[in-house]
Amino acid sequence: MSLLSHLGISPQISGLLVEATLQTLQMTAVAGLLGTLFGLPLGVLLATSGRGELLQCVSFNRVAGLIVNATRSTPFIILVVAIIPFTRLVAGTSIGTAAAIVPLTIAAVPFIARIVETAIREVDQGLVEAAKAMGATPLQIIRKVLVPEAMPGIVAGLTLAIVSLIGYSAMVGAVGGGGLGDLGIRYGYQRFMPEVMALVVLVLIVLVQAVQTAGDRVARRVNKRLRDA
Amino acid sequence: MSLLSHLGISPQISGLLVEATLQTLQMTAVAGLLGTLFGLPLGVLLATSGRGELLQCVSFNRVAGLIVNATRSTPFIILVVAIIPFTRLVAGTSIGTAAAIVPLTIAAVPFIARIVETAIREVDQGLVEAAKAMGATPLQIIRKVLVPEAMPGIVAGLTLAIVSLIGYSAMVGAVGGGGLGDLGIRYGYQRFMPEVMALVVLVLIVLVQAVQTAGDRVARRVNKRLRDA
Amino acid sequence: MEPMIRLDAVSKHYPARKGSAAVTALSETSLDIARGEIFGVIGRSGAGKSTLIRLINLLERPSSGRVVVGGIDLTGLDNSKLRAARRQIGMIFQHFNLLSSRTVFDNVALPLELAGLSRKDIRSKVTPLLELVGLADKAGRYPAELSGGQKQRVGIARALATEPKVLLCDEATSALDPETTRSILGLLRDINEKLSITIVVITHEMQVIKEICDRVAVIDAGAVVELASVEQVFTRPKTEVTRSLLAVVSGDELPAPLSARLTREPVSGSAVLRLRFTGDDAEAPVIARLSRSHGIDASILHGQVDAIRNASFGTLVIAVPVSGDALAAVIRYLENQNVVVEPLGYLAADLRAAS
Amino acid sequence: MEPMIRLDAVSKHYPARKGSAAVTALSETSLDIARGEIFGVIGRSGAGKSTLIRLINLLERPSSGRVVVGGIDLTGLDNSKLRAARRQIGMIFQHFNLLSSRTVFDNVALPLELAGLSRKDIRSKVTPLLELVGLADKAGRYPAELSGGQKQRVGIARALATEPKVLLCDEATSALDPETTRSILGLLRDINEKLSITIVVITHEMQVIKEICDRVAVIDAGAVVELASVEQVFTRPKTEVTRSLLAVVSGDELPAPLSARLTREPVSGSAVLRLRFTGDDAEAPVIARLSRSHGIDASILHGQVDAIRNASFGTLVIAVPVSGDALAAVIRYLENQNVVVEPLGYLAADLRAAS
Amino acid sequence: ETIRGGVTPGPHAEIMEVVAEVAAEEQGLTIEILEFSDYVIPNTALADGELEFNSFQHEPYLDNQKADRGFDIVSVGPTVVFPMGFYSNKYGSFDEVPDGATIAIQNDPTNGGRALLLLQSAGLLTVDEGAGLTPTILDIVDNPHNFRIIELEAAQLPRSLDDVDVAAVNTNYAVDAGMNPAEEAILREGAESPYMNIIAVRGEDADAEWLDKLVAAYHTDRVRDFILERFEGAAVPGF
Ligand SMILES: Nc1ncnc2c1ncn2[C@@H]1O[C@H](COP(=O)(O)OP(=O)(O)OP(=O)(O)O)[C@@H](O)[C@H]1O
Ligand SMILES: Nc1ncnc2c1ncn2[C@@H]1O[C@H](COP(=O)(O)OP(=O)(O)OP(=O)(O)O)[C@@H](O)[C@H]1O
Ligand SMILES: [Mg+2]
Ligand SMILES: [Mg+2]
Repeated sequence: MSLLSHLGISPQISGLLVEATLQTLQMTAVAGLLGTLFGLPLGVLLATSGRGELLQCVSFNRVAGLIVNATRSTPFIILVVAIIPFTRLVAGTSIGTAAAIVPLTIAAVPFIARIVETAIREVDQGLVEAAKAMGATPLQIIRKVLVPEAMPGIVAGLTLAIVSLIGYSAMVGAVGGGGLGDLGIRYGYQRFMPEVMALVVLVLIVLVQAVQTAGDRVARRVNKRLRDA
Repeated sequence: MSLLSHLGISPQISGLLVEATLQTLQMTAVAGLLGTLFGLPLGVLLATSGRGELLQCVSFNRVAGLIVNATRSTPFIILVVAIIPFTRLVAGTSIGTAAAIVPLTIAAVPFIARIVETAIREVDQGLVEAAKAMGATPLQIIRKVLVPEAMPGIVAGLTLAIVSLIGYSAMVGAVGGGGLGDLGIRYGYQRFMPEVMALVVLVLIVLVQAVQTAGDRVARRVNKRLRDA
Repeated sequence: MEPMIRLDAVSKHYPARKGSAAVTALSETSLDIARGEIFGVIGRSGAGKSTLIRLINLLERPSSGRVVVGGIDLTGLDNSKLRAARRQIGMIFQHFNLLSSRTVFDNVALPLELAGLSRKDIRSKVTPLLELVGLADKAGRYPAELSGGQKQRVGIARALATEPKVLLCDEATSALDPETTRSILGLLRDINEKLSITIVVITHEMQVIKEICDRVAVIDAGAVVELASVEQVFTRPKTEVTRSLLAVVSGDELPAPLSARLTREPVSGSAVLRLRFTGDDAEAPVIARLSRSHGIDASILHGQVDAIRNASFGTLVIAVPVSGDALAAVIRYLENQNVVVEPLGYLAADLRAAS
Repeated sequence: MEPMIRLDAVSKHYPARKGSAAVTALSETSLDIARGEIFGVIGRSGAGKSTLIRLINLLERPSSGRVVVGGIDLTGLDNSKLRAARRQIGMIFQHFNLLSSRTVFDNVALPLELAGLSRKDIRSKVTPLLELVGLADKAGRYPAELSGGQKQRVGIARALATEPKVLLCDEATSALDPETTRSILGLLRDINEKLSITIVVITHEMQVIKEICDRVAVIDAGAVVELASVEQVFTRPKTEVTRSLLAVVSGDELPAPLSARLTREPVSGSAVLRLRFTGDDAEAPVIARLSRSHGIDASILHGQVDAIRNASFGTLVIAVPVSGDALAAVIRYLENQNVVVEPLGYLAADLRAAS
Repeated sequence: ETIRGGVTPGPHAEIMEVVAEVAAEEQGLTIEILEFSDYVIPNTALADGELEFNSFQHEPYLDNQKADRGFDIVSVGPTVVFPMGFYSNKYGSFDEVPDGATIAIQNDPTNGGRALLLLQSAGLLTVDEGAGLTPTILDIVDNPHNFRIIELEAAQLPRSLDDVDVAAVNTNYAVDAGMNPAEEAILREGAESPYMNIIAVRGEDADAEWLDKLVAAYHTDRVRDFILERFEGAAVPGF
């Protein structure tokens, strides 16, 4: 904080900065976690319900694909408004950081689902065959083969999703979600305080860099395919 | 058009809708294309410049990773403003649909790069070894082995990126970029015309669905790994 | 007795594709494999062996025909029943198909986990299996850190873990050295005898067939062209394909240095004959009797005498220092001893200095 | 003459890992392989064969030591020079490593594309190669549509496409049937003779070593324990490992049915002896002479007589219907004929009814 | 002759569409309208010569922007005023609003400061004088009722009324959202607002010939009638 004041940043602003950082962390963490919680199974289902796949159920695949696409194609702010009743149901209110997590999560789920779907599709079919030959149920194949084998891709994808979420969270200013992006836009940009903008971007970069580095490390850790792992 | 007027949509609105659709198509197509043009090589470089990789160049990897992360973490509107001089240089203007393509592209590049990076990392190291044993140059390994083998993943990733771009393009209203998302926000959100909003979302869903279907088809086409391809 | 495995007019076609003709990997094949039998499948590369074995557990759906295992028509089962049936069928894959994300131990544990065993039970099964295949010290390693043969042994241990009733082996020893192969075959024979497991063995190594199989089918271009007991196929191969596949093991093929020395025209020296024995006659002291009765020194140039189950068979290429009528008499004598004789040529005397 | 390949005190270690000890895949190995030689490498699964061969083209960087190929120290080269050197070294991989995204044709074309050949030149090289390995009709298929052996043949064709000076074969025929193996070996011998290519062959099939190798190294636990001409190693193996690896091909191993009939105690019947011949003596009419000089009918129960290059070698297990002093005399007689004799046991007379 | 004008979506855009029609018919002036969902770009684009004029801001905001960013932009004529009001779904008047209540205001500097000043004028809080006409919540120096002030997007405010105690809503949004400003507002700006919106051009264009045509087209009865009819008092013509 004293560093910030040395830089000519008022205590109010640095207070806002700290608050915004916490808000961003909170939104990203919760939405990332919930997004994964729902997106992972959804992605697995998308990957395995297609024609000729493990859980073949073409109509589910179509409908789920459509819903995912619909959610992905709706502009975020419109999504926010469209789900206000739901948000209120879940978060008790439609404004503020907690409420902002709801649309963020809803935006994260289909994104993560698509990423997981892609990673699952990359798994060597020979392994699925081996599990099938052992009499594994589809659920077992998913849990014991597809997900663990796709893990490096899934982790890389989740990293991408979380970084995207940090970016997305800049848009929740509309509903008073706060966070770094919003702070940067309102103070740095609209009120023309370039030092706030720079500071916000700096914190964001540090955050994203940290997420990326951690993600890369985990992805490397879970990848057992390299001879020189 | 007559269908729209039957639905009680004024000819002005339907004119706007057509124009916005064209704008979205234009922005997405051009930014998607340019984003791929730059993002693909960048992603390949990210995947191959790390420690122990093909083109090992750790400092480049760090710097490129940092730039990618910085771009990814900067809120879109701040990015838009920050690169206005560059936009003007490239597009001759900083406002309008053509100009909006510049920040969209700049946002798309790091996204696509990360996706390509992930796909490239999934390629069986045995194939890289085989190419190395043949005396292939790193460039040859990239062109003849990594990219073709990663193609199913890359195509799936590009589909994700293009759908994300359609979503992103809703934000270019700030610089008068237009497009469906912006139309939905301006009329549906700010002018409280829910029927426009619904219409816009409908068109968006159709668009995204088309992109996704095409992407899935291409991804399946380029995947030669399945026994029952 | 009802067969353990029955293929009933099973076919498998792969459609044509731009630039490539359609492939009939297996055409109208019928086959019965008895309970407790070790059944071999041999054939040229691409003949349809893997397709055949993959049809048995329905990894490949037949284009037509029925697959019956343990009295149950698999082709007619719903998914859940098919899974139950598959749990009784172990499979060793040609390309191993190990999970890269699991250690050696966990790979072998996989089918046990799927069957719902407790951690403790799993450990008590996996550990001895790893010992058995010689990988106890690799338990914590990942497949990427193993040699080819080590991977294959993991695949073998994995297939055996659940003590299946039927074991399908698609070239289960092709990456193993002869010593390890022997010990694995011993293992297979053991479980076959103790638990009367039915085993189907695809292999390119005729030694493997010879050592453990009861019957063998020869597949060529998608069809079974020969099917009989191993003794019969090895000693009296009926088709050209079979003869060619068995050439090395049956001694049919002359070593290059020897065949280079043979001449078509009679020369002063020895005549070279190929003698083929089968069944009990193989052990008759033919050479000894020939030598004593005709007073000639027959040398053995090349040959294999071997035993399969309780039958012996063999081929000897011998040089007899006679010609003309004497040679004809020798041949007549041998043929009277139930030996199939085939004159191969002549060997010049100077080269036979050593005899 | 300078060797084509020289390994100079090369070691390769893999670090320990949680739950797994460190592995010394190769320790301080020195080896010279001459220009134009076909050099075999055998050893148990996990002995370090693949590691050795992968060190030759530096796919595996040695932990210490130098690798010299064609007079050039590869370990000291920069990347671009190393690439140039590798272009002279073809490799057939144990696990094929085919590009799934390329057709059979394009897989074989890959090294030619890398070398910058025109489409036309590529076609004129690939097409005959595919014919040669019997895959002309699969040119447009993708690897996923091939059988195991077909994949392997694609790998072989690919390695041969650029006509390398050195060819490294890591179990290049393990997925092939004996017939196809023979034709591939013929191909290798051909190019070895015509273009005097140096070939390093790892294999588990001793037939392969016997058929094409000049010298063979036996690796055990990361060290070369034996290295000599194939004749020497096959006829006079020095180590237990080698003997064990060669058991099948040398006839050292008795077929199970036969060993089951043997008894330790002398019984009225025959004594069973193992006779081992090497070199030129192998072709001596030992059985014939024994029979005539001692007036006994020696039957051949099991055996292999074979030729490697210009040396013959073999093992015969014979039954002689004598015992006591007569048996001792027989053994003495045989030993005087330069035959190594090993008494194996006795065979009861009733079982030998046929003789 | 074609000129490019920047507006923000909503009333400014709707009015400019009519102005453009009038200009084309009566003045022979073609106006190309560009909509920006942003309050900064229209000025930077104008300053950079990518627009000939804009019409989206009030005078205090322009002054603030000029001070911050040094634009050479001048105001050349009034357009409309959007009186701002405070609304509540829970309380009938500010007297009923309890201490510690949550009050939502706009998150853009054009409107947010204005809402604070309106609260100050009603004696509900005090902002720092130094902040001039665009104070932010950071400039609140005295907040006797301990109101929790939160910032939301202007268009979001009518949609947030169920979640907050009181919200500032621009009258145009109130009308579009189906509210009745005259009856429902619990606090309203007077008609003599200093927040008169303006047409702005670059200083160098202050004498341009087209400028007269533009202003003339805007300041017509036809435009005035449209404003009155369309916005039902939510937008008051300033000419
Ligand atoms: N990346 C690695 N990490 C740890 N150990 C390894 C690694 N690669 C190989 N090894 C070990 O090194 C030893 C030698 O392996 P190598 O592949 O050379 O055996 P090989 O003689 O080719 O065996 P095979 O005949 O089964 O193919 C083995 O014990 C193997 O487990
Ligand atoms: N998915 C497929 N599409 C087209 N053809 C296929 C496909 N799978 C297998 N084949 C073809 O079917 C034939 C039989 O294949 P299969 O794998 O059964 O041979 P195999 O006898 O096991 O040979 P190998 O000994 O080489 O493993 C081959 O010619 C192969 O190319
Ligand atoms: Mg096969
Ligand atoms: Mg190996």
